[in-house]
Amino acid sequence: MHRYIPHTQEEINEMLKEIGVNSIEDLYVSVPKTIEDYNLENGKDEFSVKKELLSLNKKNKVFEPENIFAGAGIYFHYIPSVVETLANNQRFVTAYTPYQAEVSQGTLQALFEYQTMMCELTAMEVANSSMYDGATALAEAMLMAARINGKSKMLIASSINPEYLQTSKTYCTPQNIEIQKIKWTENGTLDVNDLKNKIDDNTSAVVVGYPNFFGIIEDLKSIKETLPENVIFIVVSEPISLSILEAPGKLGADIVVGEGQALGITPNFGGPGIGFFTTLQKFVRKMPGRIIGETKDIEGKKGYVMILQTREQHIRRAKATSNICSNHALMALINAIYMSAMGPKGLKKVAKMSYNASHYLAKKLEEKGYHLIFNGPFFNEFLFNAGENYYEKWKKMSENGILGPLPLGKSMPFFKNVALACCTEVNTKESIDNLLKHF
Amino acid sequence: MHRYIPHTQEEINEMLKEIGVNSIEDLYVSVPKTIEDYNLENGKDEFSVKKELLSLNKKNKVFEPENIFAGAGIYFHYIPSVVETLANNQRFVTAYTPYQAEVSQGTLQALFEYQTMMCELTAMEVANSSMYDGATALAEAMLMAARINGKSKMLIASSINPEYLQTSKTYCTPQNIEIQKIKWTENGTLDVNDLKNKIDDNTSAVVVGYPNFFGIIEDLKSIKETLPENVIFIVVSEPISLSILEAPGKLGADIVVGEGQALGITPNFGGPGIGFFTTLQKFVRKMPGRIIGETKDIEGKKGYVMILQTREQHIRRAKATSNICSNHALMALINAIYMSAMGPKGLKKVAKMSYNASHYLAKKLEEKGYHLIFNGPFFNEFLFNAGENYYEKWKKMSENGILGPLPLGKSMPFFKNVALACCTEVNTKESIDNLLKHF
Amino acid sequence: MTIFEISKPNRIGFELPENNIEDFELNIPEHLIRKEQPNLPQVSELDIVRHYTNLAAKNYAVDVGFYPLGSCTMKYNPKINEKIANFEGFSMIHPFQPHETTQGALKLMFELKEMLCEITGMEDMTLIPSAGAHGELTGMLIARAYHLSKGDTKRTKAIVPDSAHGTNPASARMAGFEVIEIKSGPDGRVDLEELNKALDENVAVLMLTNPNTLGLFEKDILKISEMVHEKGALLYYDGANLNALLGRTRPGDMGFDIVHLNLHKTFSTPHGMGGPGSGPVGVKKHLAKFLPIPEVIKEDDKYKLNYNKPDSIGFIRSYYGNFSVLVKAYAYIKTMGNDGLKKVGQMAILNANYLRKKVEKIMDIAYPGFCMHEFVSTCEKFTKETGVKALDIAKRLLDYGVHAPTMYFPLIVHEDFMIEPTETESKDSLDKFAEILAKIFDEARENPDFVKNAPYNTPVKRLDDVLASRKPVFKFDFGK
Amino acid sequence: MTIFEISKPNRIGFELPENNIEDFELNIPEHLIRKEQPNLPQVSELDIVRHYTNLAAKNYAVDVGFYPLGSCTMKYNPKINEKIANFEGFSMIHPFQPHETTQGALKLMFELKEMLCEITGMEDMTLIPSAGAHGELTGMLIARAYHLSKGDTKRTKAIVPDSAHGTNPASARMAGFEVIEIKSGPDGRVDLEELNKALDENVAVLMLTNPNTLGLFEKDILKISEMVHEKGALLYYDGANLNALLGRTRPGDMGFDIVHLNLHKTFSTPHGMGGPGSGPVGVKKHLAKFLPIPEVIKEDDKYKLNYNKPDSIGFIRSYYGNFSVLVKAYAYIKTMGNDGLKKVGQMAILNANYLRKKVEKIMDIAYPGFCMHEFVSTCEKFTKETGVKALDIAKRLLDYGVHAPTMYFPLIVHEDFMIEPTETESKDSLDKFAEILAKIFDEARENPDFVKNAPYNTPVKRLDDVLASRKPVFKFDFGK
Ligand SMILES: Cc1ncc(COP(=O)(O)O)c(C=O)c1O
Ligand SMILES: Cc1ncc(COP(=O)(O)O)c(C=O)c1O
Repeated sequence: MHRYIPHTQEEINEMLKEIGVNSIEDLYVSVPKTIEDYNLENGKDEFSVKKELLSLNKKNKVFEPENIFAGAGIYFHYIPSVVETLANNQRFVTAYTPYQAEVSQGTLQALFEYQTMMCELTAMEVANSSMYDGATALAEAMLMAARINGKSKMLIASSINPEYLQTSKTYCTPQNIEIQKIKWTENGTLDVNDLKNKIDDNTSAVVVGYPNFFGIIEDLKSIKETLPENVIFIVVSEPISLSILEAPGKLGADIVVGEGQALGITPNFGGPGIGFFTTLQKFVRKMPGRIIGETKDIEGKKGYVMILQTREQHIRRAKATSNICSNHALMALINAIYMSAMGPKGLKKVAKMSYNASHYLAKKLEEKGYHLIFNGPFFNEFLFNAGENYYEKWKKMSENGILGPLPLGKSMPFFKNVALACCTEVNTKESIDNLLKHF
Repeated sequence: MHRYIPHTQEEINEMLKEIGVNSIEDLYVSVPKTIEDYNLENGKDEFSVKKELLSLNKKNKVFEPENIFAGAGIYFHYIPSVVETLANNQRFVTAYTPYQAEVSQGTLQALFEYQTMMCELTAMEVANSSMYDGATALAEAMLMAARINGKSKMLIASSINPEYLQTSKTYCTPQNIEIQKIKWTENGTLDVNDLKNKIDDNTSAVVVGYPNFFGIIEDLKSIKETLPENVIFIVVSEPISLSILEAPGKLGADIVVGEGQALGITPNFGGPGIGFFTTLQKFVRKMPGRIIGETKDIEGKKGYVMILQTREQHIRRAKATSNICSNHALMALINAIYMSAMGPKGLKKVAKMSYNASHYLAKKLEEKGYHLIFNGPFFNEFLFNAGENYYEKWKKMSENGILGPLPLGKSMPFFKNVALACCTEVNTKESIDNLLKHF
Repeated sequence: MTIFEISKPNRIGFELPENNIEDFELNIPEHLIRKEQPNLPQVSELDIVRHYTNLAAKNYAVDVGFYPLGSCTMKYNPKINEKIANFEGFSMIHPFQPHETTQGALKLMFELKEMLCEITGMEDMTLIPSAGAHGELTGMLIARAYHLSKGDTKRTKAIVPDSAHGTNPASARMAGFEVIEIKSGPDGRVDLEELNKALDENVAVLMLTNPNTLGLFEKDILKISEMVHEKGALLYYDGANLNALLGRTRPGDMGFDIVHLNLHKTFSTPHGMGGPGSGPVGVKKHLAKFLPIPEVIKEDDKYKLNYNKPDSIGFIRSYYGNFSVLVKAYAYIKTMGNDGLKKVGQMAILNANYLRKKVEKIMDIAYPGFCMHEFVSTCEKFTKETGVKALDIAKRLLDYGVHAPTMYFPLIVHEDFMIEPTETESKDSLDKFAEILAKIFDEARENPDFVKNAPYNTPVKRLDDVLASRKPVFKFDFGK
Repeated sequence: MTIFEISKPNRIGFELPENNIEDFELNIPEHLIRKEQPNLPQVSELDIVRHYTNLAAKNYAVDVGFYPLGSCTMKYNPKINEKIANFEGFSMIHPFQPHETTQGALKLMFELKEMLCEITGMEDMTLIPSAGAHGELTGMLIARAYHLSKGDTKRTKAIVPDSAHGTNPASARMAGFEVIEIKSGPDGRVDLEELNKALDENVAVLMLTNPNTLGLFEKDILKISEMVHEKGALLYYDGANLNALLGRTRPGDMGFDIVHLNLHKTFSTPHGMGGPGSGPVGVKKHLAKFLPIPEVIKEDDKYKLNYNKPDSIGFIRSYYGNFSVLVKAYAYIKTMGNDGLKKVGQMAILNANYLRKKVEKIMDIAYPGFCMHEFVSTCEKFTKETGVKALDIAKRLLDYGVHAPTMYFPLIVHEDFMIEPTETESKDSLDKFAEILAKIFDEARENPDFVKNAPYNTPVKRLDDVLASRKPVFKFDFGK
């Protein structure tokens, strides 16, 4: 029949006989036949398919990581080879959601450990076992805030990743939740005065990036100080930066979300990455997503299961905290393996090398007369004025094997000729010096 | 310390304390210190090592398989992707020899099944679980023949793979076993008259290739008919061909050996491949190599163990049937997975497509006025007169992305300007037509 | 043992190349500099390898055995597709590279969109949603946008049958609708009268899956479509059960306006312990302008992303979706092709009906008649007699090396198993399952307590779910 | 279940692209055409995937846990090296491609040869042998050729200590030598008097490993070397135990003339259930011309293969050795480097001595004093008292998820365990092993029969080796 379909003609005959019909056609009771054939080619052997996809693959340009200076939410980092080897284990990849906990302890323990690591990184009390990405994690965080305090106004830093902002709008609008943007200062940080002006009784949550989309490190402490008691403080963070930056949990965050791609996941043209989602224990029943907890078996042995499922759609249906069902569990595993490999020291080294590289680039650009847009402290990304026709220049660079700092003008017209530069530990001094030749 | 060496300084201290010494130096009792440092670079991170090896890797030219017309014992075939995925399982790759059978049933069953498949393919009664390669398998087969009948003259077809012949000489000489070559006829088959002339009372075995090194299919039946009762008939075979050719076991072979690389193993610049080794049950105690057998556990459940170990070096020491210890078990697994995927039909199709492709090439070459050296029946390789300066032409072709038929003149001066052409199912009509443009 | 217990201070599992760049002092306000390092594992590479290899060994998976999970379509996940998705030209590209450098990726998405339109009978498609539920939300937001675009603000309700998957009502609500649940008829299908009662001019959309979660084909689908459209509402198709329709009919042909697919079901991408999946949404032409941003377009043989869609529901996540998953689905469709997909549908239905026939001898089948890709059986009577619940039977199945079917869903059947064999299981596999199931019922009859305490041969014995949620432990306790 | 029992006629697991070539009728004598197809499996791709995935699950492996296998150096096999060996430029090249197209591969071999010379203190090296035993044969053939080249035909004997690995005498004999076994001294080392007695002008070579298989350093090695060379014989080094010497001393410095290495031990290439390995052979200058054919050479920055070696022992196999294994070893040496290799030696010895100290509390240590990379312990007394043998203890270890040590080897100790922890095991891993071992001895004291029937938690219970060899079943019986 087919290598993916085991039936032999004899078996088909036996099965039909057992069912008591003459043909498969007989089983399609009242299912109209509306097609004879799809307008598709017939199937192919795997070698031909592989060849076809290899040729598509070759139509994409793979830059040497050291020559990549693009970030904006997706980062190139060194990924230890054990990550791929271990996460590719068929018993992880082809396993289903751990509904049968007794035969899913691998999944469950790995996710429990992932949750622990995310709590450690953010200094929060609870993490779920994944969301789709950073943007939906933020959107769901806002919905959660509204559930917690019943208010419907979200104040969000304009310096947040624009796709996150847009996604949040999409999610909030049908719930009649209003989103107001807060300005940035010339430092690139949140304008606390603007925030103060806009906070009112109906304010549910305040959202800032840490670092924000411009790479600037927001002063969470002073923002927190301006917030009334029951306003939820949502921080969108970048996990690598958190081994250098004080943990949001220590600075008053109520919910910390973000994109976890940087933790060992290949860029994948933007997906799948993973949304991480952490909060405080007191809010856990309002939290979206799957949570793994520790328990015991009937002999007292430690084990892991999905917990607090009454929040979820398969039990609570329309009243669930979210509709999320399939999540990004495999990516959570990758995150966990990556963090296990790097440990606190490795992660800190990655962060510090990224910091150094981006500051080196910034310094050199300034020496060449380019101006940084903001003078606030930044982690590994920064905005600078890249000069006339930067977009064309950027495309030229790409022909020379460099994925240069991203031009923002196309999507953010007020940032015409402004570029968002990013460095990580994969960029070398040579590669940066080489980039600088194009400026 | 190092990512491959887990010790922390604290642990080292505790361990030294437990041992009761002050330093590691103290443990080197009377081991002279003859080096301070190796004249080697210091160690490197994995990304740098990978980069270095990627660049070495790039210095090797990978031809498109369809443009490869070289065989001579190593063949390019389609390898289903499941082969790589499954054989790369860490529980196969990093397992040791199955000395502890109870925790090695995966290995043992897979090898038992491999043995079964090799017996099926050759129509022999026993297979061992692997030798290093085809050449050593043949050499050991000769030693085995001598053990069986106590005679010391081997008659070997001159048309055998020359490296196999040379290896056999290396193995036989110290045992005072003499090797005499038998001529080929103008068909490229064994000269049975020459054989008859050379057979004498001291003849231990007769060795022929099936197909032989020139791709010619020897008539095993008529050779067998000329052999006195107790002369061992050793056949060196190519496993893919055996789904078209009558099994040597049905034509009187006593020992069938060969190279199993064609069964799903990548060419690997010649190694590792695998030597397969099959014989008749009556000879099994003279056989070299590890054999897996079926047995039962104490509850009567079926299981597998290494059997007849008293033949082997770890028990029999100087009197063992061979010195082989580590073998090519992982390659046997790959063979087994490949044969499972292809099945009898797939294997036959591979063989037939190879047959067709090589006969198409031969036909076209003849149409162009090139002469085949032999007119005997061939499987998927043949010799032809490739014309003046073929060696230079061959190198030119390689610059054009074609690995053309192998020029034999360099290693076999009497075959000046003769080339050994090979086709398999990976060669397409287009690629053959394209090759022909160079002739 | 957790990885945290294996950890030893100063043990390392990483290394990084030096980049020769000078060390910059942190130019960050002191209070924003991290003081205490996170308690992440400090382990050697071998520690990591063993930890995760041993964890994997505790997992059941498609590559290990049969997963008769109804509504989940746990078919074989081809290995070649995994390899292809890992090609560097797919995995190592940045979403914001110049389009000129990602033509292969964009082409793949464009063609996948077209192929999925062909298979569903829809006219446009977005590949962005990350999972089925995300697709549902997207689809329902499109429904919302559609009515609002016509100035129709009173359509606040979404109708969902009581047999629907939990994500349906949850997604409808997230899209801002009030959810109206309608009872299924005695034949397990939509009760037209109930539907008629619920359908008014405040209804925006009816969400259905067809075949429904009971594995039954809604044979009145054309009538339903008519009723829904007559009232100005839209018809939404939950594509989780598309496998059954392959090669026979298409949601678009049945009158559906919006369809979401689960590439991680019908199109064989692996589940990865729960994700990532992908939930493309297809629509009929009149809804195309509402599809989310960005859209992959083709202009003069060049592929581009269009962000300029003024009527769109907007962004529903970052970037373009779960691209690696799309690659696998694309490879799958190319592999199966027209002829292969037809076989898939047929064999899926054959398998389900055959297994149904076998299970019928052991359990009650919830609804009569041939099923499509799955069926629901119940042991409600047996439970009453013996005290042995579907859950117990399920746990005992684990002992025999089979995964348990979906249980206690759909909610309208009790003590039930929802069983979907998929086309990739062999007759032997189904026979073995039926044999084991019969054996367990025998065991349960003879010794109910034995089955109630199952499983026995699993890495842990039966786990205490109640304790786990009553005194939740969310993370490893480093205090220990 | 075997794959043959899963098989169904006409089920398929393969597919091949068509090559558009006309079909040629078989132009082969009828009696040479196969009539009956071999009974190979006929299975679907999923059948194959499950079969081999489930088989793998029944295996212990380095990636699963500790392998205290003396004489085997079961260290961590780095994952990166596997990936590197699979680069197409290494795996998809034909041995007979023009040299111009394989400069990377040849360079790698040339450099590996040089690095291994540096590490062993030898002056030339061949990478061709496929395993340790193959290297031994090669080395012994070189010894043979050396003496014959001097016209010395009477050197027909090879001396091997009774503690030697079985391959040593077997290889010596395959190289045509008569094997003279000499008894070890009471301290487990070569007895100089015994050696002296055996050493005459008919001796071609003395085979040693140092440290020897008891983990003891032959402290008189310089003296031994002198004695051997004085008699005109050669000194052969079995490199299986090189791990202990790394960073400290080199066989070449100790007077050895010929050395074989096991890349699958010291240099971390995986064992693959028993192979493939690689057994390079290094020699001092005066023996270089005897090395096997071909040899990798460098001429004006080009790498070539030299087949023109008139004094060579000849070919010992086809092509150039197990190239993929060489790639892994090369990557390993690059990774560890000078500093890393030094640590390897030190930590290997530290681990062995630490574990020795721990085991000492449970079993008798066969020989006093510090050990090198391994040590031998024995429970001979305990066996006499309780009837519980080393084998039983070993089987019980399996129940606790640890592999058993090497047993009943070397032959001069009885009821023994030869334990080699390697440098990649952590202190925790060793502590845990000692703890389990102690526990098993307690169990054995309390309930000898319990331990004698171990294992209990393994995929099968204790297997009947005797039956297996008495009534051997060599292959699956299709008659069933
Ligand atoms: C009928 C049905 N609808 C929707 C979903 C939700 O899909 P996902 O888990 O991808 O969000 C599922 C998956 O379980 C399903 O079975
Ligand atoms: C001391 C010693 N010598 C030689 C060998 C033989 O090596 P191989 O198995 O690679 O042939 C071994 C391997 O077990 C060994 O331990």
